[in-house]
Formats: sequence, structure tokens, C-alpha cells
Amino acid sequence: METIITVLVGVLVMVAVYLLLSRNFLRIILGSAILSHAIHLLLLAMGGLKEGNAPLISEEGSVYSDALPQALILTAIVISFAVTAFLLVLAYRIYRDTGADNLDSMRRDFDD
Amino acid sequence: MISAMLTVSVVLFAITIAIALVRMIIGPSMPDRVIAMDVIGVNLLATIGVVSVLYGTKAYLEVILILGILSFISTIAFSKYIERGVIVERKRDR
Amino acid sequence: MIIPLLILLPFAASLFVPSLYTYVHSKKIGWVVMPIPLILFTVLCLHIPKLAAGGTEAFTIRWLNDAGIHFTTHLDGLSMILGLLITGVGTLVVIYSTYYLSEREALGRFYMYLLLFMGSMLGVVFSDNVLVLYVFWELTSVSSFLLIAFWHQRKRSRDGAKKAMLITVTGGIGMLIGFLMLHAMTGTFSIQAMIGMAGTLPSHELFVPAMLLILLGAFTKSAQFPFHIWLPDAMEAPTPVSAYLHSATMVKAGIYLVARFIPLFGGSELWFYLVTFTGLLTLLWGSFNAVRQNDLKALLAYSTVSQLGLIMSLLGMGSAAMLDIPGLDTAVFTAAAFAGLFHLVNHSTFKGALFMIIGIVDHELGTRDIRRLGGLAVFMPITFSIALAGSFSMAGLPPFNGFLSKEMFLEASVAVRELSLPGIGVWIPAAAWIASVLTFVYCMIIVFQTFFGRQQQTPAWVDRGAHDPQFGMLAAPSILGLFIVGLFFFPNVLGRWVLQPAMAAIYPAYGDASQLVPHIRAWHGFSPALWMTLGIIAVGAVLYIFLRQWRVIYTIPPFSWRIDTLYNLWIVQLEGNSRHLTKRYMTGHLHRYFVYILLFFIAVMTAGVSFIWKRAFNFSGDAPITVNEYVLIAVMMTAAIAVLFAKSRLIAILLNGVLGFTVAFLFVVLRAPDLALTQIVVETVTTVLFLLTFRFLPDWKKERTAKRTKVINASIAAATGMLVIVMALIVQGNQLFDPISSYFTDVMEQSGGNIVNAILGDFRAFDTMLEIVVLLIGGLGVYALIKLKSRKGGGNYED
Amino acid sequence: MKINDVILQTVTKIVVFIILTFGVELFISGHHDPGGGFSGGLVLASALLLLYMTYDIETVHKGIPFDFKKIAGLGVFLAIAGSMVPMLFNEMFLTQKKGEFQLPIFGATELSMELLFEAGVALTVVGVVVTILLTISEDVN
Amino acid sequence: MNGNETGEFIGALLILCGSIFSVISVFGLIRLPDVYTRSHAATKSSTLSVLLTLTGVFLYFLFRDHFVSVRVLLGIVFVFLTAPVAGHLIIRAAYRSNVKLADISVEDELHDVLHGNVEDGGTEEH
Amino acid sequence: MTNVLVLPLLVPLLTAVVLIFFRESLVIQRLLSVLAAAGSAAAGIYLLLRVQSEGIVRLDFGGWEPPYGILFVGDSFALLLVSAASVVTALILIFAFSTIGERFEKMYVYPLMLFLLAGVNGSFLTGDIFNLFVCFEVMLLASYALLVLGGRKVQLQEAFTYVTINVLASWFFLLGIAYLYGAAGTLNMAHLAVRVADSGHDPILTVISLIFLIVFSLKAGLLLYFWLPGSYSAPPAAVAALFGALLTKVGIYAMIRLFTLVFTGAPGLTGSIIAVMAGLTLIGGSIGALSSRDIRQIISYNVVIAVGFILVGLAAGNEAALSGSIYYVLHDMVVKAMLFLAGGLMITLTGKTKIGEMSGLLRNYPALGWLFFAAMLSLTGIPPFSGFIGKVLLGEGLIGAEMYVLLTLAFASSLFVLYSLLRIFLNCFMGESIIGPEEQTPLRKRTLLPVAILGVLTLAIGIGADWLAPFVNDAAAGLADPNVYIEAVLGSGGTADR
Repeated sequence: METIITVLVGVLVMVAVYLLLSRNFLRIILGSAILSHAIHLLLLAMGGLKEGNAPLISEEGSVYSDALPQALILTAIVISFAVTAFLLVLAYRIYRDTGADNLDSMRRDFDD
Repeated sequence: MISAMLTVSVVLFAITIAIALVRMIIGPSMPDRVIAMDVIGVNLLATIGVVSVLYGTKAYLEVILILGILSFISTIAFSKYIERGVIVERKRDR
Repeated sequence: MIIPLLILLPFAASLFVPSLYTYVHSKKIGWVVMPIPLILFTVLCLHIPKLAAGGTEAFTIRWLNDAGIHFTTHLDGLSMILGLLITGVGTLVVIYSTYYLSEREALGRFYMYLLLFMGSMLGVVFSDNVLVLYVFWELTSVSSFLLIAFWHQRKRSRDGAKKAMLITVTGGIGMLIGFLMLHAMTGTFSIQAMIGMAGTLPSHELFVPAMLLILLGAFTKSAQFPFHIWLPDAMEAPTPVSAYLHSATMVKAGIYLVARFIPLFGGSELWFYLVTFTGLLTLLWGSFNAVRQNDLKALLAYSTVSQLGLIMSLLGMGSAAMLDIPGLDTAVFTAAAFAGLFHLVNHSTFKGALFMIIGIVDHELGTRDIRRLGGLAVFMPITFSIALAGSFSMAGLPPFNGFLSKEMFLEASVAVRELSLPGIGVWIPAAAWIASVLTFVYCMIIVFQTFFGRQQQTPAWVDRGAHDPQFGMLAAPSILGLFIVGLFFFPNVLGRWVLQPAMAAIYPAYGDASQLVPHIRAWHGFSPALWMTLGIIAVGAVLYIFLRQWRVIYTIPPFSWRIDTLYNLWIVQLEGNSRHLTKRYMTGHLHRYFVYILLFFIAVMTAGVSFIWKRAFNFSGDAPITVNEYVLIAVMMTAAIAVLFAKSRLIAILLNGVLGFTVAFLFVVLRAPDLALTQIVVETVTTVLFLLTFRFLPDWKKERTAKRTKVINASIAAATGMLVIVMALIVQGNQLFDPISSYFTDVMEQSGGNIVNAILGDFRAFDTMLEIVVLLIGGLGVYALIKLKSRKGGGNYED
Repeated sequence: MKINDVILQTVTKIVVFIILTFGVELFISGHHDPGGGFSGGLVLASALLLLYMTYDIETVHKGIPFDFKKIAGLGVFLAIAGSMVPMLFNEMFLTQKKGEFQLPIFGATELSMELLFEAGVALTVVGVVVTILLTISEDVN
Repeated sequence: MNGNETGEFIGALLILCGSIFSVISVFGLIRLPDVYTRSHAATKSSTLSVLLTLTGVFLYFLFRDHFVSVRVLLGIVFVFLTAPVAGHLIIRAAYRSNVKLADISVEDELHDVLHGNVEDGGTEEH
Repeated sequence: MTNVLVLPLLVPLLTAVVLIFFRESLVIQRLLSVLAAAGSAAAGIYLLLRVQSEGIVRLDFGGWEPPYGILFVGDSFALLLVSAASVVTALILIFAFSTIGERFEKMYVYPLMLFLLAGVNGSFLTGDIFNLFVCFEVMLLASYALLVLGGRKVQLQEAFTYVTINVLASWFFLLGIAYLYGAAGTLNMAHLAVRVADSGHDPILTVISLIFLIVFSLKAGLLLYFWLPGSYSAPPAAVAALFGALLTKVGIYAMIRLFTLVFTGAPGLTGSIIAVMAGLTLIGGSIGALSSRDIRQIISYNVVIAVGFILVGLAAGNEAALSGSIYYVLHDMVVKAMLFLAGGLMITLTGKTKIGEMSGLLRNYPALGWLFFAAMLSLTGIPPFSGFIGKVLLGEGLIGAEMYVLLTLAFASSLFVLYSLLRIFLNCFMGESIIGPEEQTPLRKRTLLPVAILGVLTLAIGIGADWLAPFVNDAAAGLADPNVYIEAVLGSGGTADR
């Protein structure tokens, strides 16, 4: 399981990095969103995917999956949400102001 | 027996989702994709139900409801987007 | 105790000078300032007897106990010479500038800088701690910068100031490294303590670098070849400044430093060669270039360069006394050092006087161009006589003090052949002689072309009735003129009372300093030096007469070269190239920056992973996996890859949404209900946000990306992904420690509940607290981003 | 063009109520079950989002006249101030005080500083998400 | 105990039925000719499948753990309420954004009612 | 109680939140914000003094013992930076009062600045690596918002670059944390240090440390500084000063902390990588500083140079070099703020940004000119300003470590600093004045006051370096011997349960 998740993470990273390397704002933002999915899964996989129960003590059984990475991921999700929202609005604002949907064309306008 | 049935149904749901994903990718129109997304959301919700039965845990029952809620909300959002381009209006009189 | 106060006084005074405007008529500020150097001078004079008796005076004010940096002052013969010059010439310069500068100038600022300089300079010569010395050293650079740029409305002033600052600070920084190296060798910052350890140092590997770096500092400050180029440009400063800083005192700081460190480095042949030959080269180059100048002040600048070279080379020869060569007659070399010190004093007197005279000429006639001057002796007799004394002294003619030291220099240059070292032979005397001839020539230019001859046409100043200036302006040069003559007749007074203690400081190993001090005589028989002098006069006279004929050689390449060109080229090239280079990689394109960062990541991680590659992957710890999970993961990969090929942005957003939901589902599979919950909600809200914001975007056009770029992007992406996978597998295969999370389970076993939420709300509640702060800031940021519209649109500056 | 949204509006009235209840439940039950302040808050926010989508900003604003930026600020303030309370008792910052309380409706409920903390989180989330959505929507229109 | 097992079995059976329905409905989604018919398949039968499944889940937990899951019940109600509305809204959006009917369609009754004043509705994407 | 330790973070944070409610009241906003920064500074200084007598202070949040909970650890290094950052922020706030404009003031500029300060202080104090990430994000989000405030095109454009690059950097950070947790199973920095040492500095951990190296290089602007000149020259002067003074310092701090505390095992590899990077940064920054004609760009490149300069000390790694770095960080905070403020004032007063477009400002604004001059000298390391002492110690350390190339580069960089700033001074302040006395924009005293105070501070740090010496020495000693820190966190017995 860990291995396949890791491979999945790798694929997500590849896609995300490729998106990041394009010029269009939206593609870049999507890239960063996918990047954050990837890292969340990786964090989870790094805690070891034990066949334990969900980390709720009321559940039967005494083996639980590692709760700490889950807590970290939750924090990370929130943060990446805030950042993504900001980035999106930033791109939106740029588009509203300049009509550019990528930095290069924006810069061209700007240099004139 | 029961677990076999459940497994089969999970696989079936997975197939459903996969097919819906195909529809979503090929389109052709936007509403098609949104419908596909809706289907995926709803089936995902069902799948989670099955999975929680399979795992014998009640931990995911919240997820079911939330998925239902959000799938509804996003569908509405998409449809408003398609229809009007504006999701939230300032004043509805136009 | 008195010495730190001496240093402090000018600094303190400089603070008050600018406010004097309120109380004192601006013209009279000079008179308020003048007593300060005078007091200092007097106090120093009072110390002369003590020093002459062989005593020194040290005093420490503790500063940085921890770093071992203290204001330790050390008054000995060497610092006394410089101290006397600084305060003595300083007094005269203040008197002179009172008359020289118009009251329309910012006199308060001028005297402030001047006092600042004076204090710094005193600090340089009296500091025993090398770092404190460095402090003052840089302060002299700064105050010199300010003084050169005093008329900062002129571009030439600014350029000159910049040049001087850059070069001297370069040297200063080198010197600082040298000092630090010395500290590393000796463990002390005190010069005297270092000198105490001099014997052990030469074997140290840092010895040579430290020496070179300290010499760099000294050479730049003393305008030695090839760093001399700043000095002529520094002449853009008001003339009193030139007289003070750029001939009498600041440029002597480098010489002082070399003299100061002779006890430490003198035993090294390299030191001897470097100091002597740099000095000779400077001497030659300076005198050679002086002859070609038409501006009197530039001529004096080059002559200063050349004279500094002369002193430097004398000190170099002097250091040879410490070379470990058996059977060497050290007296010859100590005499050279003595001559160096003597000339140091002499040069200050005659060069100071000459500068002031040129200033007077400039002041009275409005020009310094020798082509437009001539016949002034008639109009300005007193000025003329002082100029005559100064020039002849510089040329090495009796009965002026320059004759004595020049003679000693020639003597030393001949005597130095005694050293059985390679490369000395005939070069030193030859260079000395040629340079002296050239010196003679330019001295004659000063005297004859300015004060004799006739004017080509009658200039305006003749009609205005040019005449000797008022007495006050002549006072300072006259006093210097008295010294020029006085020292010729009574050189040994100086030798006994001032120079002897200095010699003791340079050669601490000789117990009795009096044996180091030769008796100076004007007439010392038909020595080689005398013949050389006669030759100089003869050849020099001939050369002067045929000046116009042979000056053409200055247009022929090897002679027409100027080091300045190199500097200008270097500065221009530096700016141009750096602009070019920076534009090349700082393109402003985000894509570029990502590529840099990712490539760096790939490079570093590839290198790192290649080290641990051998650590086997270990899949045995893997949890089992079922078919549906494969399907799920396949769906996720498909969705992710499909984003790449999405034709419209809405599809891309949808696919991203699907990816998010499947990630949530994966969280379910991986037993993380809280994550699943949150992920779903966040994903929805994000999707809605995407929809909200991107209504106005045009449908995304197919990016016209070059195939090459695509391939590069793809390979970077692939490499990054692969590295992440490989590294993750290695880490998973080699888990070194158990995670700490079992603790949370143990604690929670008692109370029961959701461990993840307990971590978020209790164990690591702080993270959560900051996390909502992040969220809040994000919200505020979005609000401000949307609401605060630019008023001017694309204005290039702040509104 | 006036678009008739009666169906949606009717359903929304019911659904929003379900969602709101669920959201509150989610953040209260976070101690034992999945949920907690963050997801609870987001669910509440999505209920509001639904309202905004179904009606319009001004209509909703008449019913819920809050400045959501201030709600977000209040949330953070509650979370921080609540965590500072232990400092008054000379205990370490963020120490959670717990105690059982008998409440009329909920029965024996464990009320703790944690709940205050979670409420702060939820409020922040609601405030921020709605702020963002409204800010953009107002700008778009 | 026996009753429990039967109950669990019924739950599982419902789930299985639900999943079969879902596959069938999704075939409709992929096979049907235009968005309107597809939505039919998606919203009607898909909703049924989900309801079946969730009921199964509810029963399963009811009989196994004697646990009345309010959330699942709520979920059922919720899906029941919202799925048709969602379908309705999408289709209306589709229609107003001029997505074409399938070629085999016989009639378009709304055409006359709406057309002529849809000019600001179209943000069609292809 | 040790609760004081959380105040440098809490006071600005809480004040910022409270200020949201007082959006319309400028008086309250100004008063509270500057009080908060001052309060945080006071707490920092109080703790600094306490650390001298009691040793390292720590605060376990919620009473959970390390390594399980999150904790703040106040050692001299962290507290020095906290105090300096707070003082500088307070001064920048005062500057902002008279320059930033009411439009900005009502758009939460003060809360955002305080959030930034809180994030920065949190990053300095935290003892948990994931919490470090979170504190970074607090700081970054605030910086994003501040960067776009005003919404000019350049700002938006640079902000996009800045945000995306930082997103990537944060991603790398999480990647590093994921690997680190996978390998070492803990997040507490002291505990990590113990475990890393126990594993015999396993090469896997060293490779993971390289990821952190990349992360902090991005944040600090070590070699990967592409984003820096643009984004630091876009926002208004006060914000730019805050950035220039604080942001890179956090990256520098984290790098020094991590590589002296946790990943100490392979000084050869990482040390030489850092050395090469620092050297290249010095070169790149120097070249960049000469390349531009825009005042703010020049100043921004000077930030880059300083980063290289400070991290040269980490590369050398000995106590002298580290204490040199610490002095230099403190100095740089003060002087960079001063320089950005002075540069910003020049731009505000003239409405121009390029050095060719101004002339003779010395005549119009003499005080500003001399303050700029003082900042220039200080940055060049010309005594008796504050740059000198750090430079000397760094030089000693580098000689001790026998890194002569780096020594040369570091000291030569001062020359480029001097040259680049001298160009500004000569071109803009000197020369013929082009603004007549009647048409010049007035420069109010209270605008200049913070700049002047910063000037006094840099002089005070330079001359009074001896008061700072015990703190800096303690800090450097703590960095040189990580066991002090580890024992303070885990207790001397804490190392038993590894």
C-alpha cells in the first residue's frame, strides 16, 4: 500500500510540477493545489499505513493508525486552502486589472 | 458471504465512478460534466457507506452526510455558473 | 590619559562646530576652531622631552572586553612625528582656510569634516590596538571623502571622492583581513604585543598573506603605484584640504603603517622587495607624470605621489637592516630609515607650503593652468619666495631641508647595493637618480613657468592688479617656509628630539637609539651622492630647457598610458557587465525561476540520493492492498493526468475537484475520517472559489510553448516526481525510529475520544491556533486585495 | 432576466436547516467523533454559501447582518483569549481545563476550554470563508 | 443473534442492489445521446441506487451494533431532497446555455417561451 | 511562570485581532499597534536578561512534555532576534503612521504588520519543526497581504511570483517534514537532534537535511533569491522595510538553528554546500547591486549580499564565526530597515525611483541624506557603526576555519555594498539640487524620527557592542554546543527515553 501511494504521490508531483511550469495563472494554481494533495498523501504514507482502526478510541480494537500525521495534514490542508484562496484572488485581481491571464503578457503591457 | 457481497458492490461502485469520470472527461457539453461530477459525488457517498460497513466502523458516517451536502452545493454552484456566470448575486433583480 | 583626550577633543569639537553659525559670524568660525589643533600641538610638544629620554606612554580605555578590543593609545617617537604633523600643519591649515574660503561656503560643515579628520588621523597614529587603528583608518577615508566632495555640485568632485573612497576602503578592508590574520597568529590585537612576538611569526603560514594585505592597506592609503590614481583626482577638494590631507597627513598614514610594522615584518626579504620597489616605481611614475601636467595642482599631486614613493622606498631599504644576513653593516640601512622619517617631515613642510602657494595663486588669479601663468614674481614677491623655497627644497637644492634628505636618499640608494640580494644591483640608484632628475625638472616648472617668463597675452588679472594676498593668507605658508630653511640649518635638533625616539620605535631591538641617528651635515665630502646631485642638476637643467621638445614622448604609447584608464574601464565594464549578467538570469519570468529552483532541487537531491542509493528498498512493511484501492488510485492518476490535457479551464477545475474528492476517499480508505471530512469540504469551497473568480478569464488558449520547453518541463517534472518517490521509498524502507504518536494513544486510552482532534485541540493546539490565524490573514488579505484599488493604475511610484 | 428559483429556494429552506444543525453537531462532537471546529465551521459556511447562492447577498444580509471579518476576528480572539485563561491561574498557556456539566438538553456534557477553542476555530472558518466568497462576489457583480 | 444476521444480510443485499443500480444508471450516463436524457439516468436511477445503498448501510449498523445512525438517516433524507433539485438546476442551466438536444428529439416545447431573451445566459464552453 | 515566553508572539497576535474591530479608529490602531510591538520587545528583552541568569527558558504549551507537545524555547539566540525584530517593527510602525496613508490604514495594514511580527517571533521561538512551518506560514500570509496592499500592477505581478515561489518552498518544507517524520518519527527539534545523533548521523537524514537546506535557502534568499529583488522593491517603504529587516532573517535563523542543532553530523557535505551557496550569493548579490539603477532594487540586492555574508558564518561553523553572524543579523535588521525607509522616503519625496532622476537632495533634505550616509557606512562595515563588529568576528572565524576564498568574497562584498550605495548617495544626494526650496515636498520631523532612531541604534550597537557581548556569546556558545539546548528541552534525563 505504501509503495503504491508513494507512486501515486510521485505521479501527482509530476503533474503538478508540469502545471507549475506553464504560464497560465490557472494552471499554476491548479499545480499548487495538486502539489498540496500530493504532500498530504505523502505525509500520511510516511506515518506508516498500518491496518489499524481510525484513530477514535471508542472504536473496538487497540491498534490505531498513526494520528499525528493526520493532525499535521489537517493543519496543512487549512493553510494550503488559505494560500490557494489568496492566490486565486490575486490572479483574478490581475486579470480584472490588466486583462492578462499570465505574467508574461502582463509584463508586456506593463513595460509599454 | 456478506463481505463478498459488499466487496462486489464496492467494485461496482468503483466501476460506476470510473465510467462517470470518462463522461466527465469526454464531455461534450459543460452540463454533461457537471452531471458526471454529481454522479461521482453521490456514488462516492454510497461507496463510503459501503466501505464503512466493510471496515465495521462508524467513523465515516459523517463523511456521507457531508459529501451529500457538498455535492449538492457544488452542483448548484456549477449550474448557476453555467446558467448565469455569477454564483452569488448582489441583488437578484436582473 | 592625555592622549585619548587628544583624540577625543577634535571629535567633540566637530559636533559643535555646525551649530556655531548661530553665535559666530561664519567668517570667524575658523578662529574658533584654530585653537583646537594648536592646543593639541602644544600638548604634544610638551611630551617631546619625555620621549627623547626614551620613554613611551600607553593608556587603555576598555571598550569591547569580550573581543579584546580596547582603545589603547601608545605614544612613542613614531606616532609623535605624525602627531606633530597632524596638529601643526592642522593649525596652519585652519588659519589658511579662514582666509581662503569664502564666507558663502558651508564653513560649518567644512570645519566639522576637518576636525573629524584630525581626530581620526590622531586616532590612527596613537592607537595600539589594530582594530581601533582600523576604525580610525576608515574614518579618515570617510572624512577625506566628505572633504573631497565638499563642492559636491561639481561632478569631478564627486567622481574624485568616489574614487578615493573606493580605493582606500578596498585597501582598508584588505588591511582588516591582514590584521585579523595577525590576530589569529598572535592572539592579540595590540601592536606592541605583536612586536614582542615578532620572532615566532615568520614561520606561520599566514605570515605572508597578512603582510601582503597590510601592505595593500598602506599602499592604497599612501597612493603607491598602481593605487595612486585617486590622489590626483582628490585635488578637486578645496586647496587647504589638499595641503592638509593629501600631502601632509593622510597619505602619510600608509607610510606610518609600514614604519610601524617594520619590527614585525622587516625580517622578511619579500617585505624589503615589495616596499622598496613599489616605492621606487611610484617615485619614478609619479615624477614622470608630474612633468606632463599643465594644472599646477595636478602637478603637485603627482609630485606628492612621487615623494611618497621616495619615502616608502627609504623605509623599505631601512627594513633591510633587520634581514638576517651575517656581517651586514646595518648602519647603512638604519640611516635609510632615518632619511625616510626625515624626508617625511621635510615633505610635509615644503609640500604643504607649495599647496598653499598654489592655492593663493588660484585664489588671486582664478587659474592654475601654467600655460596661462607667468611672470608672477613681480606681482607677488612674497608668494614667489615661499614657492621658490618649497620647490628648491623638493628638487633637493641647498639651502633647504629637502637637500639633506634627498642627499641621504641618494646615499642610501647607492649603499643598498651592499646587500647581496638578487635584483638590486644598479637598479635602485639608477631609478633614484632618474626620478630625481624628473623631480628637478618639475620643480623648475613650478618656479619658472609660474613666476618668471612673460605672459603670452596680458591676462585679465594683470589689469585687476594681482598682488600678494593679505598677510593672514600668507602666514601659514610663511611659517612652513621658515621650517624649510630652519631645518636645513638645524636638522640635528629635529634628529635628536623627534626622530631619535621614532627610530627607537622602528628598531626596538637596538637598545640605544642614539646610535641609530646619524649626524646630519649639509656637507659630507665628495660622496657618490654629491656627484649624483650634480648630475641631476646638470641633466635636469638641460631637460627643462628642452622641455617643449621632449614632452612629445608623452603621446607615445608606453608613456601615454595611464592607470586611470584601467580604473575607468573597470568601473564601466563592471557596471555594464553586471547589468548584462543580471538581466540574463533575473528575467522576471516565473517559469525561469521555477526551473532554477527545481533544477537546484534535482541536482542536490540526486547527489544526496546517490549516496544512500544502496540502502535497500524494503517493501515488507507495506500494508496489503485490495483491488478497489488499485481502481481508486488508477482513477486518481487518470484525473490528475487529465488535468494536463484539459481543453477548457472549467474541465480542469472539475477534474481538480474530482481529484480532491478521490483524495478524500483515499483518506477514508487509509483510516483517516477527519481528513476525509475536511478534505471534502475544503475541496468544495475551493472549487466554488475557482468558479467565482474565473468567470472573466478568457477561455484558455492553447499555450504556444516551444517543443524544447515542453520537453524540458516534462523532464524536470518527471525528475522531481521520481526523486520524491525514490526518497520516500528509501525512507520507508529504513525507518530508523518509532514514531512518538503511541504516546497520544496511551494518553487517550484513559479518556477515550478522537485522537486526531485531541492532537489538534490539545497536544498541538498551538498549531491550530496559528492555523486559524493564517486563515484570518488570508481572509483579510483577500478582502484588502479586492477592495483596495490602485488609484493611479499603473503608476511607477508610490501613491 | 428573472429566473424563477422557487424549487431551489423551497428546498434550501429545509436543507439549510439540516446543514446548520449538522454543522453545529459536527463541531461539538469533534471530541469523540470525526469533526471538530474546522470541518464544523466549513459546513456552517457552506450552509451560508447555499443561502447566498439561492437568494442574493442583500437579501441574506437582511437576515444575517454580520460583518464576517469581525466574526473571523472574534473567532481568533476567542481561541487565543480562551487559551490565555490558564495563564491567569499561573498555569501554562493553552492548558485545557475540563469539567462535566449537566445541561438541560444535552445531558452530561463535557464542557472544556477545548470547546471554546473549537468554537473559535469554527467562527473563524465561517467568517473567513464567507468573507472571501462575499468579497469576490461583490466585486464580480 | 439469528435475527441480527438476517438483518445484516438484508442490509448487504440492499447495498448490492444499490451498486447494481448505480452501474446500470451510469451506463445510461455514457450511452444516452444528449445531456437531457443523460441527466435522467443520472438523477433518477442514481438517486435510487444511493438511497438503496444508504438504507442498507443504515440497516446493517442497526442490526449489527443496534446503532441508530442519525447521520445516515439525515443523509438519506438529504439526498432524497436534493438530488432532484440538483438535476433540475443542471438541466435548466443546460437548456438556457443552449446545449443542443439530441438529433432524435421530437419536440422542444420551451423553445418559443425562452428564446429571444437568453442573450445574457450564454457562457457556453466547448 | 514561563508564560512570558509566549508573549512576543501573543501580544502582537492578539492586538492584531483586536485591531480588526477598530478598523475605523486610526488613533486606536496606531497606538495599540506600536504598543504591541513595544510590548513584545519588552518581553523579549526581559527574557533575554532572565536567560542570562537562569539558562534557557522553555514553555510547554498545554503542559505537555516535550517531545509530545509543542513548546517555545527561548535561548539567547532566539531572544536576541525576537527583541531586535520587535524593536525594528515598532519603529517601522511609527514610520508608517505618517507615510502610509489612510487608505492603507483602513485596510488592516497595522494588523497585518503585527501578524507578520507574530509569525516572525514565533518562528524564532518555536522548538517544534512543524510549528516552525506554521509560524512561517503566518508570516508568509501576512507578507503576501502586505505585498499586494495598494494593488499597483508591479505589486500584483511581483506578488504572484512571490506567492507561487513561496508555495513551492512551503511544499518543500512539508516534504522535508514528511521524510523526517518517516525516518525519525518525531517533530520536536531537540528530540530530533537526539535521534539524529543516536542514529550515528545516518546518511538518509543528511539527505533529508538537504531538503531543508533548499527550503531555508529559498526563504532566506541564499542563492535562490530570484524572487527577492522584485518583491522587496514593489511595496510601500514601510512594508518594504519590514520585509527587508525581518523576512530573510527568519530563513537565516531556521537554517542556523537546524544545522547547528539537529543536522550537525555532516559538516563536510552540508557545510561545503552552504559555503558554495553563500559564496555564489555574495557574488550574485554584488553583481546585482551594481546592475540596477532603481534605488529599491539596489537596496534589495544588498539584502541578498547580507544573506550571503551572514551564512558564511554558518559555513565556517566555529564559535567566533557564529557570533559574528549573530551580530551581523542584528545589525542587518536595524540597518536594512533604515536603508529601506530612507530609500522609500527619497522615492516618496521626489516621485522618482531611478538614481539618474534625482540630484542634490542633500540640499533639500540634509538630515535624510546624512542618515542615508550613516546607513551606507554601517552596511559597509565601516566602524564605529554596527556592521564592524560582526564583520571582525566573522573574519576571525573564517580565518580559524581556514576558509580564505569565502573570507575574500565576504569582505570584498562590502566593497560592492559601498559602491552600490555610494552611487545612490553621489547621484541623488549630492550634485546640483533640482528641486527649489519652495517646490519641495516637506519632510516632517516625525517621519524622519524612526529613521534617526534606527541610526542611533546602529551606532549604539557598534559602540556598545560590549553590552551585547554576553548575550551574543551565550547565543553562539549555545549554537556551538547543541547539548545545552537539548538538555534544556528534554532535561538531562530526557535523553534517556530516546
